[in-house]
Amino acid sequence: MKSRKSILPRRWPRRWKNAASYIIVGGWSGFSLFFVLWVVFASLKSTRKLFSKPWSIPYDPAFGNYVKTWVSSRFGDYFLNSLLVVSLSVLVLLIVSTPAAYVLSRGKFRSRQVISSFLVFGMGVPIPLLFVPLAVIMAKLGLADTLSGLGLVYVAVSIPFTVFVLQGFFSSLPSELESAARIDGCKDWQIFWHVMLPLAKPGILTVAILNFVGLWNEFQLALVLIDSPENRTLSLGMYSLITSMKYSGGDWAGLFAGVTIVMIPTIALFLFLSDRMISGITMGGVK
Amino acid sequence: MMRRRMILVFLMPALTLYLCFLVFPAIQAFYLSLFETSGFGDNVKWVGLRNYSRLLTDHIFWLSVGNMLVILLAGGAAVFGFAFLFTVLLNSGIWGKKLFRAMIFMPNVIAAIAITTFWSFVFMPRYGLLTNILKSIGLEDLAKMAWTAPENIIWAMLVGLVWISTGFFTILILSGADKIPIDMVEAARLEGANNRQIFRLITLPMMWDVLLITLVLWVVQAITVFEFPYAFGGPEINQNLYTPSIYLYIMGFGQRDPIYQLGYATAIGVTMFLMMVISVTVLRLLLRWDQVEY
Amino acid sequence: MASVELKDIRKSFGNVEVIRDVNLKISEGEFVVLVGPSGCGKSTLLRCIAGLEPVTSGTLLLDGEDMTDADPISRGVAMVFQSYALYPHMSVAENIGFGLKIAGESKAAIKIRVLEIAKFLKLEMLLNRKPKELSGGQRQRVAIGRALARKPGIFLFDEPLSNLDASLRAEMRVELAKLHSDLGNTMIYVTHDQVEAMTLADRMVILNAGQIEQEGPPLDLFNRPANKFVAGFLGQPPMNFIRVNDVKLNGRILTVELPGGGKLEVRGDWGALNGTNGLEIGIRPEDVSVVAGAGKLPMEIDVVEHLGDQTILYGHLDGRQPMTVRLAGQLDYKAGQKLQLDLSPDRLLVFDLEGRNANLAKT
Amino acid sequence: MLFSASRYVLSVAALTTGLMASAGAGSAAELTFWSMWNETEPQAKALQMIMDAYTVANPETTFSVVWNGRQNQTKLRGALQAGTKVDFMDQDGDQLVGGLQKEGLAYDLSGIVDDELKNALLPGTLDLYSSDGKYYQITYIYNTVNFWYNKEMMDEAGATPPKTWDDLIAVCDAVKGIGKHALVVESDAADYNMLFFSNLVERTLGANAVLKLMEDKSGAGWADPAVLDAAQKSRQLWDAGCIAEDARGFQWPAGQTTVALGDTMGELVGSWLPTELLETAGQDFPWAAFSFPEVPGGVGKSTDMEVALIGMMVLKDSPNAEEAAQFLKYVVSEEAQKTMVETGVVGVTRKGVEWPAIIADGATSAAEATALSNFAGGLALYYPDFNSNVAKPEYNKMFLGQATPEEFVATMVAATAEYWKAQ
Repeated sequence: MKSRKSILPRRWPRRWKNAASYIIVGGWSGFSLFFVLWVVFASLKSTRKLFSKPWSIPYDPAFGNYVKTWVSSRFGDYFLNSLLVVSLSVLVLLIVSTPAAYVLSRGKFRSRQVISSFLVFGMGVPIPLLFVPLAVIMAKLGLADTLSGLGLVYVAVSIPFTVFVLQGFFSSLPSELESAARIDGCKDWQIFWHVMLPLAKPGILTVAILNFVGLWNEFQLALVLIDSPENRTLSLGMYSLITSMKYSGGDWAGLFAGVTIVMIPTIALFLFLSDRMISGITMGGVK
Repeated sequence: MMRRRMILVFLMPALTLYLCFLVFPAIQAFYLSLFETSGFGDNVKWVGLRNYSRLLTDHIFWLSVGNMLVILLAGGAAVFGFAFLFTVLLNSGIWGKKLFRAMIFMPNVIAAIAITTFWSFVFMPRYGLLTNILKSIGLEDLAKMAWTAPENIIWAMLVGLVWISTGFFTILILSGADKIPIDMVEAARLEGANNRQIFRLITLPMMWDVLLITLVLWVVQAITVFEFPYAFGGPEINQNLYTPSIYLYIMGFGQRDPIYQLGYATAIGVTMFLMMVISVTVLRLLLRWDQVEY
Repeated sequence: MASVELKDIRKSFGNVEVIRDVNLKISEGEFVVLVGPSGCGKSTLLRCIAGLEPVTSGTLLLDGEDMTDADPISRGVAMVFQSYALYPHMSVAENIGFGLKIAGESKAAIKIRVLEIAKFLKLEMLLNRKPKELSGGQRQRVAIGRALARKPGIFLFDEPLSNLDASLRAEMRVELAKLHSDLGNTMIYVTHDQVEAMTLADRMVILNAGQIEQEGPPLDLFNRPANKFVAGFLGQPPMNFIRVNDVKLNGRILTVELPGGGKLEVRGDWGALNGTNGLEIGIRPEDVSVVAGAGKLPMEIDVVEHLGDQTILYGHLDGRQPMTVRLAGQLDYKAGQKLQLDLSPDRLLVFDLEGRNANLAKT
Repeated sequence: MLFSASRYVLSVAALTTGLMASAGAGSAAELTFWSMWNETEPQAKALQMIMDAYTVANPETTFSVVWNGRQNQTKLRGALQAGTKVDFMDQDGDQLVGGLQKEGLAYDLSGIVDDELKNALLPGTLDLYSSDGKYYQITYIYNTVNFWYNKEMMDEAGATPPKTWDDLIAVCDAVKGIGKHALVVESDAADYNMLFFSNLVERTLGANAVLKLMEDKSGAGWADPAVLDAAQKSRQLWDAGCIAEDARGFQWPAGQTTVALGDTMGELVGSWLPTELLETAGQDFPWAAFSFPEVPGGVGKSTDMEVALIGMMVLKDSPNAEEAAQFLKYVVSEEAQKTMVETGVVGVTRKGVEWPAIIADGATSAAEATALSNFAGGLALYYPDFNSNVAKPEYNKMFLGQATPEEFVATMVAATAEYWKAQ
């Protein structure tokens, strides 16, 4: 690739410019790596050691921190709660959003543009605006403090972004395929089911991962909608660990064990699918 | 031709959920903000716009707005500065662009709540990582700084917030830069344009739409920011970290102290929404909203 | 096998009228090519016949039956698309068998039919591949195979060769012609390439701006175009049109003055020739000869193109009217050279003010 | 905290035998208990034992517990709205007064609060949160507010527990002499910091004086010279080097950790501190406490004390209110209170029950208390929103040096006037 532009002085030799680029970019990227490694190391030390030797490598890992967090602080339960509510939400989200996105990108009807814009508008609604009304509505529906209620809200707030990205994806599929399928005798829904849906798989997978990561990390809605400890999601569990840690003598090591448990699934997904996630975000963000 | 019935069946589930749990609550917020209620019993009292007039003189609210502006402006300058720097450097022909891009973006896939824990430890006075580093390189005076003292704490928080956000905005701006056809830059170079001219005359105008969208995204994020400062503040969050969202939560749901002013809290939400709409409109007017087609 | 009849077909997209009052009869087993410049509405017309676009008004009869509002499937049509439109997620076999699967055929029956087609099109070795693993020509054949699967009465082709390179295109053209002679189906073929149209068509239909300009066997259209549009559209390089002066009509003899002062007499059935000023004569570049000494038409050469077997001269006449001449063989002409041309009178066409072919006997 | 099964069985058995004798009344019910403790905390373990013992004695009564942590009351509201039935819950007494009690959601416990019960508990513990002569909560954990400190460090510095404010400053000097700091604070724990202010005001003007400052609707209450004096004295702690400069940045629990790690001598805080620091400081940490010193010319005595009691409350809508009330009564019985002490490592409200050794000094001050005031002045009881949004943050700002004592006084006068105007 050709050099597009450079902010470094022109008279600098190219080699120096490159070295500077590597140092700046590499430094910042390295910090990401450092962050993960340091947290994992910290989670394997005793709190005392963490304070006295924050840089050391734990050669005698204290796995007890994990046992304590997983069992006593009930991260095992929270992990399952998160897995359940996030997976089901993403599933329902895809089931309702994919057909809608398809119709909005391929259907020809008068209100199409209006409905599209109406859905996009939802991306601009600030979540904190919904705190109180959602709490009230959930209470009225008997869904307050339930994972299913939280899941429904997760689906609803994720619909705009998901439909938007999928709509773009469907629009990028060649329309001749649709014609071909119709010639082959497909009804409307058969075109969707046999032809467009399989072709949209990469796009669907992308939004599924993005939503999974986003909801896995979601905190504010869970904070407002979930009250009972047994219904806590992992991020709520993390917050309660932060606050309860203070009452149990500053168990920072256990806290970092919690941080590790929270971040491992999403980092693992990211390791394998970073390109797909990044392209999905730029699709939704910039398009 | 798609049949009307299928259009309906395909659209309905998504629209219903969207209406019930996003649009309706958003609209209800406007209504709720005209009442005074604790949400406990049935003591719901109509107060009209009184919640709003109270906001005008509520200096905590204005404190939170001030903090929000610090995040919006100072944070924004840092985030966009870094994002541009990385875009330029990543596109300067260095090896491993994709890898670096992924690494810079990575904090975004980790729960903010988990990340705050790390940053709390970094900035902890006396025992924290930062103090440790400063001590080890002999900067004893700086090492004694209380990074989380009231006047500093928002800046300490902002460091973490900028760290996360930079990754997000870098990939957006980078993708905008990558959209520019390379032949266009080459054509300009053949015509004798230097790097600065290429940036000013080609890159910038061609990225204008992406820039505007990212700016709008930042403004929206900065106005509604909640979880990172909230978690950074811990269970007894300092008012120096309040953002309007946090103040809303405290007024509506309380921490340990029982404050249950649902109507007032919602009025904060509505005000935030209005601030968002106004700033996005102003942005659109200030920076002409014409897109480049190519 | 089926016949097609279009009666007063109109099609609009919003306020834009794309097809204007088209009437066309296609008999069983005929190979009809719809040809015209891009944007003339030929693809839209094809999609209307397929049932992919509803017509705005008019009637479509298939085998005498009104099918104006019928589904594509009940029309018994198959279509081959410009991009082939193969389903990328299905194998070749699945692509070919897809229509049968939708129709609810048994797996065994589908398998038999797919093999039959694969054999016919020499695709046996490719059945398990995905479309992206095929070459352009192979994809083309799979697309045809898919069209064949359900034994349609009518084949529709929408510029099926335009994505192929030149040599492959020639090869496929021959294969298509062979396919037609083997199957004997009714085929309607859309293209903007006149070579394809000329070589494949039993009958050519020339469309312009949503209307039929002329229809008939290819050579008829080439030799006796109804108007300037058809005359200019067929033939490469296109026909020369020369504005003439001082027109005199004397029974069957029309005398005109060419640019440069030469006089020309043309015989024909002129009827009541509508006005005599502004007439143009049309002559194809290959029907012009260069003469030594005084000819009827002086021309100055601007550009010379050597194509090996022929030489094409682009130049201008007196009064800056452009003129193209095509000569056989390799000839040594230079830009700036002045020539004297002669025109063979029996290849001449005369166009009136509205651009219609003025020779009634020939139309 | 080590917790062996055999010890558990023994304790339950011991509790049960005591219960059998008194033989509880009540019909079959499952009581839902929402608790402010986290499941991992010793207090939760103690409560669990007490409930188990109660069930053994009264097989009809079982418990279902939700260990909510400190935001119990806030969470409870959401659950109540959703129609969840909760029979009883616990929380800091002052927070309950400002919350559920004020909202009229508490069950009137006057039926079980007789003279016998009153006399069995330490003086004032029930009355502190009663309103209009009615009792809505039973206080079962007793936290005193004192300076909790490292006795060895005090000895090393050659100092003795201060009796007056000037003594305190002198102690600071002495501790500085051995390269340590006498006190530490948490910059974000505004209500801890407010303890300096409320205690100073109460030493000058007498018990519960802070609440009275609020009662003048013109705001003039805050113009009392005692307020300015309290503010200035709290700033003095910084100027005199009692507290390390970097403490301005400590976020809870970083400050108290410095006590456990031996960097700081002590902290003005509730008697829960030694329990909280049990693991970090170790079992043998030399804990001691001294009371807030007197100020010259003040009417408050050094035996007047701020307390943070934890109460249990039965909810008005509970279908099993009477059974729950019976259980509450049991929680303050001698057997149950002993379990709270032994397993929960906390001070308790019942007279004659010995407190854990590490907070023995707290027990002494509780026994000697001449008057009780509420934690940090008690503004949270009646003015919870004013307390969290104005009083605490404004004082904290001044305390940490972002405003002068004079500015603080002016702000409080104005804010109070405004507060009453809005009511």
